[in-house]
Amino acid sequence: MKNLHISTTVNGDEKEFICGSDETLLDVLRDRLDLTGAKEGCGTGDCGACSVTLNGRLVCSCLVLGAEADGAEIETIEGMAVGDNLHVLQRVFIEKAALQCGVCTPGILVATRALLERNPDPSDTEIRYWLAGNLCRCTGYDKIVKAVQIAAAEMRSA
Amino acid sequence: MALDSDAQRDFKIVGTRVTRPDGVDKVTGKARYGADISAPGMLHGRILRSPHAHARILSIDTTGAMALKGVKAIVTSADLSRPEDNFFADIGDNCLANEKALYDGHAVAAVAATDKATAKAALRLIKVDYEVLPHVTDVDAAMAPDAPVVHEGRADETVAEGYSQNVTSHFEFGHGDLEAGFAKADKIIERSFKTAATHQGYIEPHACLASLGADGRGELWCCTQGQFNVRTMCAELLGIQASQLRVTASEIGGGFGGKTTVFIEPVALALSRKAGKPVKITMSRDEVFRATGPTISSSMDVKIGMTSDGRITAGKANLRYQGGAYPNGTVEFGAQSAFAAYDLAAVQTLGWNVMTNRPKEAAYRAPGAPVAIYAIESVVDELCQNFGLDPLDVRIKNAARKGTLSSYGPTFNDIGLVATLEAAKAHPHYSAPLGVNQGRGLSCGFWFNFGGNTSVSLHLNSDGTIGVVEGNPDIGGSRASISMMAAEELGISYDKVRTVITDTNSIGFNDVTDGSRVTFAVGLATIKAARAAIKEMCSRVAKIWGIDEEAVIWEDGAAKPSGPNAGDFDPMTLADIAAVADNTGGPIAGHHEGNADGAGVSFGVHLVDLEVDPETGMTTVLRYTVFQDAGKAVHPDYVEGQMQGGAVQGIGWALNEEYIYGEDGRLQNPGFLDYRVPVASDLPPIETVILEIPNPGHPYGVRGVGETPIVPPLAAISNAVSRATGVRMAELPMSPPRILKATSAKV
Amino acid sequence: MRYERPETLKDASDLLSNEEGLSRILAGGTDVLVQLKSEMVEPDLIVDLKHIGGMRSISSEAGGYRIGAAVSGAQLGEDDGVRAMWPGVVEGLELIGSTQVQGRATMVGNLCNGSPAADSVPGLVAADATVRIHGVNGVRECSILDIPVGPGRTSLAKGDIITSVFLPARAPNASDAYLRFIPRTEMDIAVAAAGVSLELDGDGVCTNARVALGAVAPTVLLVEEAGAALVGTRLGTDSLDALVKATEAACTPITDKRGTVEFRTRTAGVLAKRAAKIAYARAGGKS
Amino acid sequence: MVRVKLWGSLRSLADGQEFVEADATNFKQLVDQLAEQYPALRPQIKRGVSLALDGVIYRDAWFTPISEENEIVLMPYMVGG
Repeated sequence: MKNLHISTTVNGDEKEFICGSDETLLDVLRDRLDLTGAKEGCGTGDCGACSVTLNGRLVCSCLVLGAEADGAEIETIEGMAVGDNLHVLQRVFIEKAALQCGVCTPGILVATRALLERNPDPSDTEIRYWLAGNLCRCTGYDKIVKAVQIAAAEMRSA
Repeated sequence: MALDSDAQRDFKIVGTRVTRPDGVDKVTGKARYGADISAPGMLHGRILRSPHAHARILSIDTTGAMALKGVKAIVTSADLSRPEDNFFADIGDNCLANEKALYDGHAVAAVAATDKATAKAALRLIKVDYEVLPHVTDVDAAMAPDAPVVHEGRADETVAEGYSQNVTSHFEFGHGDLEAGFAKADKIIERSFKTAATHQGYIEPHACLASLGADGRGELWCCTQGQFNVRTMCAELLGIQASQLRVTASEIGGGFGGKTTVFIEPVALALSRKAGKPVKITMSRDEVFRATGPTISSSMDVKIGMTSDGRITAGKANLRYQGGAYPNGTVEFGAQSAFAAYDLAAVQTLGWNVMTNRPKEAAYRAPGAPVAIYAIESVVDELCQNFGLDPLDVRIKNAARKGTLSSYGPTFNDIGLVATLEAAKAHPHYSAPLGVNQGRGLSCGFWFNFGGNTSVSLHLNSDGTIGVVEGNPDIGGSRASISMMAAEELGISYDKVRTVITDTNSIGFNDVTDGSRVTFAVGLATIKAARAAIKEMCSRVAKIWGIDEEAVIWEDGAAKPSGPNAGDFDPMTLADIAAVADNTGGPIAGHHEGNADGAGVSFGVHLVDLEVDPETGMTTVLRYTVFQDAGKAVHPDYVEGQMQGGAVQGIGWALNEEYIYGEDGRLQNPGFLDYRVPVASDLPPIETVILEIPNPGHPYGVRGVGETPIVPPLAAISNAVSRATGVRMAELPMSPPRILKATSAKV
Repeated sequence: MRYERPETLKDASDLLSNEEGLSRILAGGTDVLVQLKSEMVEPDLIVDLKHIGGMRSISSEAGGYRIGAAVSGAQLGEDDGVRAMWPGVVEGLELIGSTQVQGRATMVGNLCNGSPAADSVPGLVAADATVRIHGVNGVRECSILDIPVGPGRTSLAKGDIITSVFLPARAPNASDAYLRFIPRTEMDIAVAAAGVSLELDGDGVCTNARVALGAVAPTVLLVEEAGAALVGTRLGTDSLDALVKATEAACTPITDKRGTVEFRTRTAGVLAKRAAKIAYARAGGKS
Repeated sequence: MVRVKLWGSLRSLADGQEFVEADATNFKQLVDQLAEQYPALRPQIKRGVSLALDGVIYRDAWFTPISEENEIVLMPYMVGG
């Protein structure tokens, strides 16, 4: 199998990597770039644990080929905090106990940030539908929705 | 200082909502879960799985695969030890099939190669010659005398003659004269129920990184609910000494009982030993569904009698559970808990454990209880409807309370069921109006909880801070609760404590994180460890002050003279004492090792409003409230989280989740697309009401809370659907096609 | 497997027609990557269309809209013009998968996957949409209905690339709607589905109706009798009953893990009726 | 002598008795005596039993003291998820 040489931007940093043509962006992030914040919960786009943004669009990185990252801009959970400043969503998720095991949390945070960038004042229903592709098996989603609302209010007043 | 129960004390930290210590790691992607680690020179392992539900393995030819460049090792069951104890032998056989493949997805061989693609290619070059055998996946079919037999000779002495050999054990519980009880009833309802198998559905697939040398020394990193149990099982199956295998638990992405055993870990160790290199295995989601440990499916008959004023006169249940391809003990817990919420003069439950050609069952949150209680609570609800009685009043009237002879044998101590029912009755949810096609359902739930083996070590640092070392993986925020209890007991602030979860070689044995035991048992051990440290601190201070140890007391985080007669000394804080520890005898620590009992059973009540679309059978949950006795809620956020998460898993069980097998015995829905766990948009807020009826078996009154909340939703939803549609539902899940079929039959 | 990212249609078509092994076109990838993961399909060649000019654009044409083959659900949903003219088509695509899947999934990919349950197809059939195909022998236009020929199979020849979908202009007082049944609120494959497109006269009387069904036959169906039941009516009870009857009569579904024959048939009728009412209201009709 | 309650399916293995007696002051003595007096109970004892003492469940503790004052109930060995 011929490997591909890919140049991309991840969390604002230029990155180059070699990958097989059948490797997914999730494989590349985790195995080639050592960014293990995105998780493989299903590999088929059903759980959202691997959520990242690709050129500003929220996607499942398991449904993107690594090769497609060439020339693209990717944002992952690792780029969400700036230095030691957590993003408001990250801080509120901790404060409001919006995670239990935490394995779905990176995907949910990436997805939620994408939501609030488009809709700074979502209803509970809008949050729930936006996050329908992010499975969480621990929380029953209640504290997640509440945390998103609290973070959104704080971001609006900032 | 006596280890008294002082649950009525004024807590300073326990009961507050502090932030969890692992929060930052988990919101930034830094936390390392099972699949998030690698080792230099690491190989990638993959497992070849049976495409047949039941087949004799005639031969396995690995020569072609071994010849592939990059393949470093292939293992089969011949590479694992065969322990004499059936418990371990079955686990080994489940990890790599021995003579027969017993279910679709059963592991048959495994390969380790230099990269994932090579491992995948190698699997296709392994030639397995199967003789396909007849299979059985349904519990009732498996009990028939002429059913295909999964394993011969595994029935124990409790099974009567005339059953298939698939029936491995039988249980009976209860007391009183059933016949006399039923004779007193004004109405007797008998119904049969079926429930589908469900899966814990943790988002993180199993993953491990193993390294085992020719000298029998090994390291294992894996996601598990219990690293010590993993060590015990792996040491048995690899034929190595427990002390030589160090197991480190990664962060764990959900377990719910499903990560209390091993599937890939012994395989990775065997591959590593053979290849002489570290081996990583991660399961795909398909493998998780086909070949880990889903829960039982069941078939049940229930008969309950009631007087017209709502007194239950007798109850009887026959429970048949299949737990997959090996003998399993789950029906006993269903049989014991079925009628636990009721004070009954006559009650009997009979249970049968059954084998089928399905994956070996693992624990799932209150194993055995949800389906049994679903059946009982459905019939109680139907009796209430029959007499036009309020279902909460009837439950209060018949509720088990202190002094009630329980349906499983002992007499209840302090329990919180009546208080919980009364809280539900008083809640605005219970009197809120309902609309067209809407129904309200409720159910009680129960779980035993337990304590178990626990080791905790606690040490003072010279800056007056505390390290707590424990051995139970943190699934839902337990590091916070443990730190809180240490801080509470020592009288210092929460941020002065850091709790870490360590590997098998760094602390004494700990049972698995299960049975809702961690906050109870690890908390108990932490309190005792803190008390040991306090004793040592008081002794040091006594020396400093030159007075008797007994004359020093510990109060508000400081040693003080016990009274005017003890002398006039300024209190010494923990930090003061820690600062001079070098001079007063060296490091100060406390530890506790014990097997905790006295966990205290817990009850919950769930209320649900929902609407059923009469044209499509679609159920929409509109409002949901959970009431539960937590004993003492150490961290209320995480107690609520357990109540909410358990409720939603139960909602999934009730409405859509199921293992679907085809005629060929193969699992048809091994993915999150068609194994339908609830998504965020399916659900309303899950309201919670925590009651605190202290458990006398814990110094702070703590009861386990994690398991009980999955018990009531099945019946609560079913009762609400039945009331909304006017048709009594008796099969789970209540998927739209099933509801529409039932309601169509009505007209 | 090779990955290629051509910049012209000719190069793409040549790559596909010259490939001796199995090839797959990559647009959104939400089906192709799932097939790769499950090892159902192991192509020798993947041709990524997204870097060919026009593939990701939406443009007005002849009073309607031309939508590039690589336009994602999220992109289409943000286009107010298409949404206003063909709300049923847009909602069909937007119902597929999660927000994440919407960032990638395309109508053309959904069509070419050949699933009878494809959510975006009934709306397109009801809309009488066409596709433009760049083939080895030139460019041709084709009705949506002629693309799928059976579960997982299409009428496309080797080297054929669907480059765009064309949604025609609408008369005033016209609209459409799409509904599907799934057991959850999101994330499932349709168990039954209906797309309805209506045109009304100034008095709210239906002058033209197209009803298409999903997941109740080997391919998406256009049910002419169901449409005929609405023409000349204001969607009163009788005409809706006739619509339901015609819909149910057209269904030839299977029983599988997602639903039974009876359930699919009944639900298809219910959805056709509900979608018709929504389309009618959107078209300005008052019932 | 302590009086011990057996669960239903054990009764047929102990001459049909719901309650059996033993001369024991702790859990270990109790279980040993039951195994001695009723050999048919041995397989279940080997598989594991818990003890409910005045309503509190003990899983393993051999030296849990018991007396005739206590309500003593034998239960299957507890597990959880």
